[in-house]
Amino acid sequence: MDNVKKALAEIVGEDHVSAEPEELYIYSYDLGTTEPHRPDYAVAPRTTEEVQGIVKLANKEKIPVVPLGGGLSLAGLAVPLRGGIALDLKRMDTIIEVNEKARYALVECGVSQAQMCSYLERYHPTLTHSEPGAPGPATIGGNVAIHGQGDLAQPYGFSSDMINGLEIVLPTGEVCRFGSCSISAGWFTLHPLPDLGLFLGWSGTTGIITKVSLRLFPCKRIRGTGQFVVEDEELVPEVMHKLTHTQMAEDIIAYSQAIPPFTSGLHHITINIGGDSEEELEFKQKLLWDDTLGEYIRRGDGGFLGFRRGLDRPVVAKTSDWRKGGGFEYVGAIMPVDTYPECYRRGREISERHDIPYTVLGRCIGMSHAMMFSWTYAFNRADPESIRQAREALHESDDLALELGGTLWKPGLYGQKLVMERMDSNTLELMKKVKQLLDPNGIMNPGNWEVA
Amino acid sequence: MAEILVVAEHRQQKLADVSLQILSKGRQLADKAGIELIAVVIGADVSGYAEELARWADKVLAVKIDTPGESLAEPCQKILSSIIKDRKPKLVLIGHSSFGMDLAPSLAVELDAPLATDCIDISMQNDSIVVTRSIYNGKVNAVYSFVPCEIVIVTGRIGEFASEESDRKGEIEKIDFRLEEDLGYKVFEGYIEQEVGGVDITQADVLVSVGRGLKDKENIEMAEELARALGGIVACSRPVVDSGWLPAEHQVGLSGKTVKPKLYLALGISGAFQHTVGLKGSEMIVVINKDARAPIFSVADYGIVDDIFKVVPALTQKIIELKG
Amino acid sequence: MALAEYKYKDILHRCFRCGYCKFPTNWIDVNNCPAYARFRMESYSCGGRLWLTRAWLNGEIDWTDHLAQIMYSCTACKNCEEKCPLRFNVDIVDMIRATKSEMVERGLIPSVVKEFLENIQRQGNPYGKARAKRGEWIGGTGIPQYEGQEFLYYVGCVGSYDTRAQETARTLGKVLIKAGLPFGVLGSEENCDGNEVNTLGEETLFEMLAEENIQKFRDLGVTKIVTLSPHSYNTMKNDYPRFDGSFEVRHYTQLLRDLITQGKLNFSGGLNARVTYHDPCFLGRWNGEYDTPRQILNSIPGIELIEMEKNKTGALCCGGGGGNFYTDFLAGSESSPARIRAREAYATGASILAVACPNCMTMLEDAVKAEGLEGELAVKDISEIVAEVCGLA
Amino acid sequence: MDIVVCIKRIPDTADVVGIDASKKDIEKDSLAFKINDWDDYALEAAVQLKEKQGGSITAVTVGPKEWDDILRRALAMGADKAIRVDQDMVTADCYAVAKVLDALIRDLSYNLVLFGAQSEDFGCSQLGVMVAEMLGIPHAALAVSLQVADGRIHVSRELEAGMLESYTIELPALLTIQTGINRPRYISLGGIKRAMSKELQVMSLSDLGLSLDTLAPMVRLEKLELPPRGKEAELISGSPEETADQLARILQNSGIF
Repeated sequence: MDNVKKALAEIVGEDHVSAEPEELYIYSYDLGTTEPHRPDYAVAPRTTEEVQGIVKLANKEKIPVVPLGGGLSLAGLAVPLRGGIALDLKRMDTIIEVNEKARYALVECGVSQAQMCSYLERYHPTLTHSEPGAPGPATIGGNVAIHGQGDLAQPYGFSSDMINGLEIVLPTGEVCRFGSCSISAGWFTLHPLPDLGLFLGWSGTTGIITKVSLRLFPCKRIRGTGQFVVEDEELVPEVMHKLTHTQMAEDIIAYSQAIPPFTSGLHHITINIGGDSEEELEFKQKLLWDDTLGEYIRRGDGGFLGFRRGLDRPVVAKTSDWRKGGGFEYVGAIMPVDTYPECYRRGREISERHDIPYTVLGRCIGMSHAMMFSWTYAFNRADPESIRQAREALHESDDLALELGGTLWKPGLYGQKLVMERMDSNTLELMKKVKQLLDPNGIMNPGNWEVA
Repeated sequence: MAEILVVAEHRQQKLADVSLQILSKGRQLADKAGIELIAVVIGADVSGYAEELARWADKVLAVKIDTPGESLAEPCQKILSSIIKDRKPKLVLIGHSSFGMDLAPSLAVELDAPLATDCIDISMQNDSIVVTRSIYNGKVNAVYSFVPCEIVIVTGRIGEFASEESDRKGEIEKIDFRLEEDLGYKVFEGYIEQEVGGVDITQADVLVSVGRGLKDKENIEMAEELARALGGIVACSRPVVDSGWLPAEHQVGLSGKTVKPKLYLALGISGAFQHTVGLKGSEMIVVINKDARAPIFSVADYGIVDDIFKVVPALTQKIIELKG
Repeated sequence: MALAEYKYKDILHRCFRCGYCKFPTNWIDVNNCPAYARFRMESYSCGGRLWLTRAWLNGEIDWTDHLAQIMYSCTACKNCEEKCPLRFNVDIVDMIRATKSEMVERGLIPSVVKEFLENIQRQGNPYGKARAKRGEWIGGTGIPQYEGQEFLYYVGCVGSYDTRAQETARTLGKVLIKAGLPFGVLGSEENCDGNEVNTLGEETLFEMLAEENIQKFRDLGVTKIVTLSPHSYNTMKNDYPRFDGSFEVRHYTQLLRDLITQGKLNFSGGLNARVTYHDPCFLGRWNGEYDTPRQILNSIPGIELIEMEKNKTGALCCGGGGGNFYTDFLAGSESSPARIRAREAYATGASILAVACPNCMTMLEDAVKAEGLEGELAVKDISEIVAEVCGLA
Repeated sequence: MDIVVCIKRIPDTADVVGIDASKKDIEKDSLAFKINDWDDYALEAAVQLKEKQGGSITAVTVGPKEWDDILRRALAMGADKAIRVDQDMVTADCYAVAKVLDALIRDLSYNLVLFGAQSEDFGCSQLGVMVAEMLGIPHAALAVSLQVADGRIHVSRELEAGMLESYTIELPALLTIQTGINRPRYISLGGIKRAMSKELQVMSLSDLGLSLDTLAPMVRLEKLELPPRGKEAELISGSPEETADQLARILQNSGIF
């Protein structure tokens, strides 16, 4: 057994480190279309101290470290581009504390979204967190690391806007804490100490998130989803603008997809609302449906498809099975809301060009401050041509998002290059300095955000 | 002619232990029957061995041949068959070693003589020979006799006969033997020492030894934990090496190492003779095996008849507690 | 390699490896795939096994001992089929069984699995113990041999040979005698039912075992079978009909429930205890039988039945299925599934962990000892609890 | 590369309990039978050679009808043909069996003959080398590794104390195979069924020009007896915890830790 593997085994125990072809094969892929790259080791630490040990060893041996939670970013961010250590953080899955009064949850990075939902429903029914709708195994740490958004994005913004505190292992192995937790025991606020927000959106290239204090929000007794549909995509921005004006809704999403065929070309707007009483629910529905959407319904420009109680967290993994292909990947971009029509039209063209049934979705972030627009492309894992088509469509979508004045969310290598080409040189230069400062040996997820 | 002939074997400048063991047995039989004991040793330079053998044998035939590889079975068979045909000894004794296995059967065919191998006892009542063998993996002993014949060949089990001291001054006869036959069809290419990793089980005071009962490579960790608690190292029996769970340097027994630790703790080992012969010298032998009839219990000081997967974790725990 | 001949070659690629299969139905942790819970490496999750099967069969990776061990660490507990959101979920466990039979037909299986199968080929039980000893568990209990009685009481290999499970087999026999049930056992004539052999992928050996058992049952005039183990119950109920061996098969809890409701088995006393029940996979997820064992426990005066957080469709397997009670691929750590389950049972505050399967019995009893809970949590088979309250224990 | 592999059927020694009334045999009623472990390794070595170099494998044995099962197993493992000499010679000595095998193999075409180094029941380790002498071909006993190259075979042979010695031998040659040389594959029942179509030839002694009276054993079995009880091990009894506790104290008291 080579000495690096022996050293890793001493840190995490023999059961949790492997250099066997089977583990290296699995950790060389993510679920999307990214070409696989074999790591040299797969390691599953249990504690922050073990992560530190691993990172220090990696520095000594100059081996890359690629942290991953669920590994579900679909953009290849968890693929070890330069080999090294695939650092699977899912064993760090303890929910350390839920503070009812200050409404926050202190969790280890590897806590999964599903575990968080289930735990809150069971022990803290009046609290909820912004659940991203990704498959259950996606982790809290991973979601905030990529500036993810969840079903409370409309009222409260990005998941990364909901952070009260972070514990980070630096690329050189030290542990840092950011927020009130760095000076007191409480993890109740990230601000106002000097801001060192250097670890989100970097795809793990500046450090490893080991603990997150996540803001929680009131969870009304009754929660449900209303469906509104319009034919004309031009109407979507103004509908969203009016809905957000009411400040009565939670998640607002507009989506359109080719399957099932009868929905093709239509734009479904789902509006989540919640109320502790029937009166509160009715009051909100009146504001939303009658006062705001009534005019569209009366003009016949849109239809109300009913209101369903209970938040059926979307089982998005189903999309992977549309073409019986076992796979899909999407480009997510943060766009101005009024680009929705263009994003939809140009998105359909890309899909049709690559013979992939189109699927687009715009999730409102803030009060129509922005939206996360995603172009999704399913592919057949057993058919290399369909993977190639999907990959091309994804790249064209990256180009489109930037062409329409948006910015890319959790971009893969292709998207990162496009972003860096357009970024102003001083900011780019600062990024380079920050990276060199934090990661002198360049071991953290190399290949990503590499400023030339 | 009424005599007993012992074939001695040697390797890397040393007479094999088994040769001295069967020589002592041969001396005993010869004295009881009042006949002579002859020893034969074959090799490139055998004078040193001949002196040593002469302390037991009435006569030593020191046969010098110039082929590479001292114990090549083919030339030895040719030489021995001609000597035996000439002398017609009552009993030919060879060690049941790797050399013996390679040589004795082909000698028996050449001489059309009966052969009994791996015997654990040999006796002669007036000139009929009776041997005892251990069969069915040590569970049953079998006693054999031979049809009336001039020559009987017997190989003796290693470690079964005690080698007693003797300081007789036997006569040494040097024989030069030129092999006409070209041995090109079988070329000796030298010895290979098992590559020794970092572990030398012969030096350890405590050996935690595992056998087939361990069932899988994953479970070696359990034995290592116990070994660490006792400050010892892990050893094993042959099936563990055959299954690739541990390298050969950990193997105790005939084809592995002979050990003399303070404590030999055998886990899930049935105790074939090839294994027990390598551990008999241990000061204390403890056996844990769920088969009460496992032969290894017959060499143990302490025994627990139970499942190693239940006892060992508890034992490790207890030792750590007692060490405090 | 032979992806072309693999039974599920055209759906194998559809696994998205999203990871739902690791969760219990109530999502509270990520520990419900026993092999993943033990090793917490992606390769050991159900999705990992499907991806590795595809990689092996299309030549991207070679067969190794480690690959075989990953496949054989699947305990066929069907948690993945319960949780996978995709339409092929009903086939997942069989997809992994098909991978194992690809390995079996090539002779490339872990040595301990080879031992397991060869022992069954030779002695009709995985332990390799003599066939003649299969009836020794009966001892002096007076449990009758089968000579045409209404019920055949089929015990199975674990119940026949494992010392702890033999006690359960005896206790159930006594309860059936007390209830006046006309039944008999095959003793040393009984042979392996084949359920594990099937999940281990040795299809032809399974067929032979099934056909021989069916022929033997027919010759003896057997119509009704009551099994000690859910494993036997599963294969006789679901697979034997494929070899036209249709019998009325019941797991013993189903029979005891009827005997109790028909008043043929009344309790001489109660049992004041907090009890939690562990659903065996081959009774629960495989055959949807969750309620009967609970009805029995609830019918016993004094018992307070407390559910573990993960129960019924979301129960955590004890890790003994798929031959693992013998191969022990998941043993040797505090994150062995049996030890996780023992801790979960203890956390309910119950003093008795009720089981309904000899495999669960041996796995969970060892786990309770390993967790040092021996004095505080007793593992008891439901037949043993019933025997106690019938004054038989 | 044509290979002949000689195999034997033996009772599973784990079940052997006692000696029967005749004192000349063990109790046979509840025994299960299997292929001799060493022969399984010899077969695997032959199949691996065939997989590398091509050629044919013939599995042979001398025994009654029930011995067909180990030949079927050999055919399933990869042998192309099997031959059984229909004669029960379990009580005969190795010399007699060697004569039968010599007569049988002499007429076959072979480059290599493989035997197991010994058998689990009697453990004589004589047969292979005897047959080599009778066939007049070179041999090496206890082979632990072999490579074949241009008409020769490189063999390393196991000696005592972890030593090996290596030879290059001209073919045709005979090797007896030691365990550990490879890892025999599992033979599925399906494989055995699929191999039913392969040829299993049965011959008699007379087909080989032999008769029982010329094969009288020169080594005669007088009796079987149970081995004398060895050192009486002090058995520690109780539950796993209790025995572990007592043993730990014994070890501590004797200064092991």
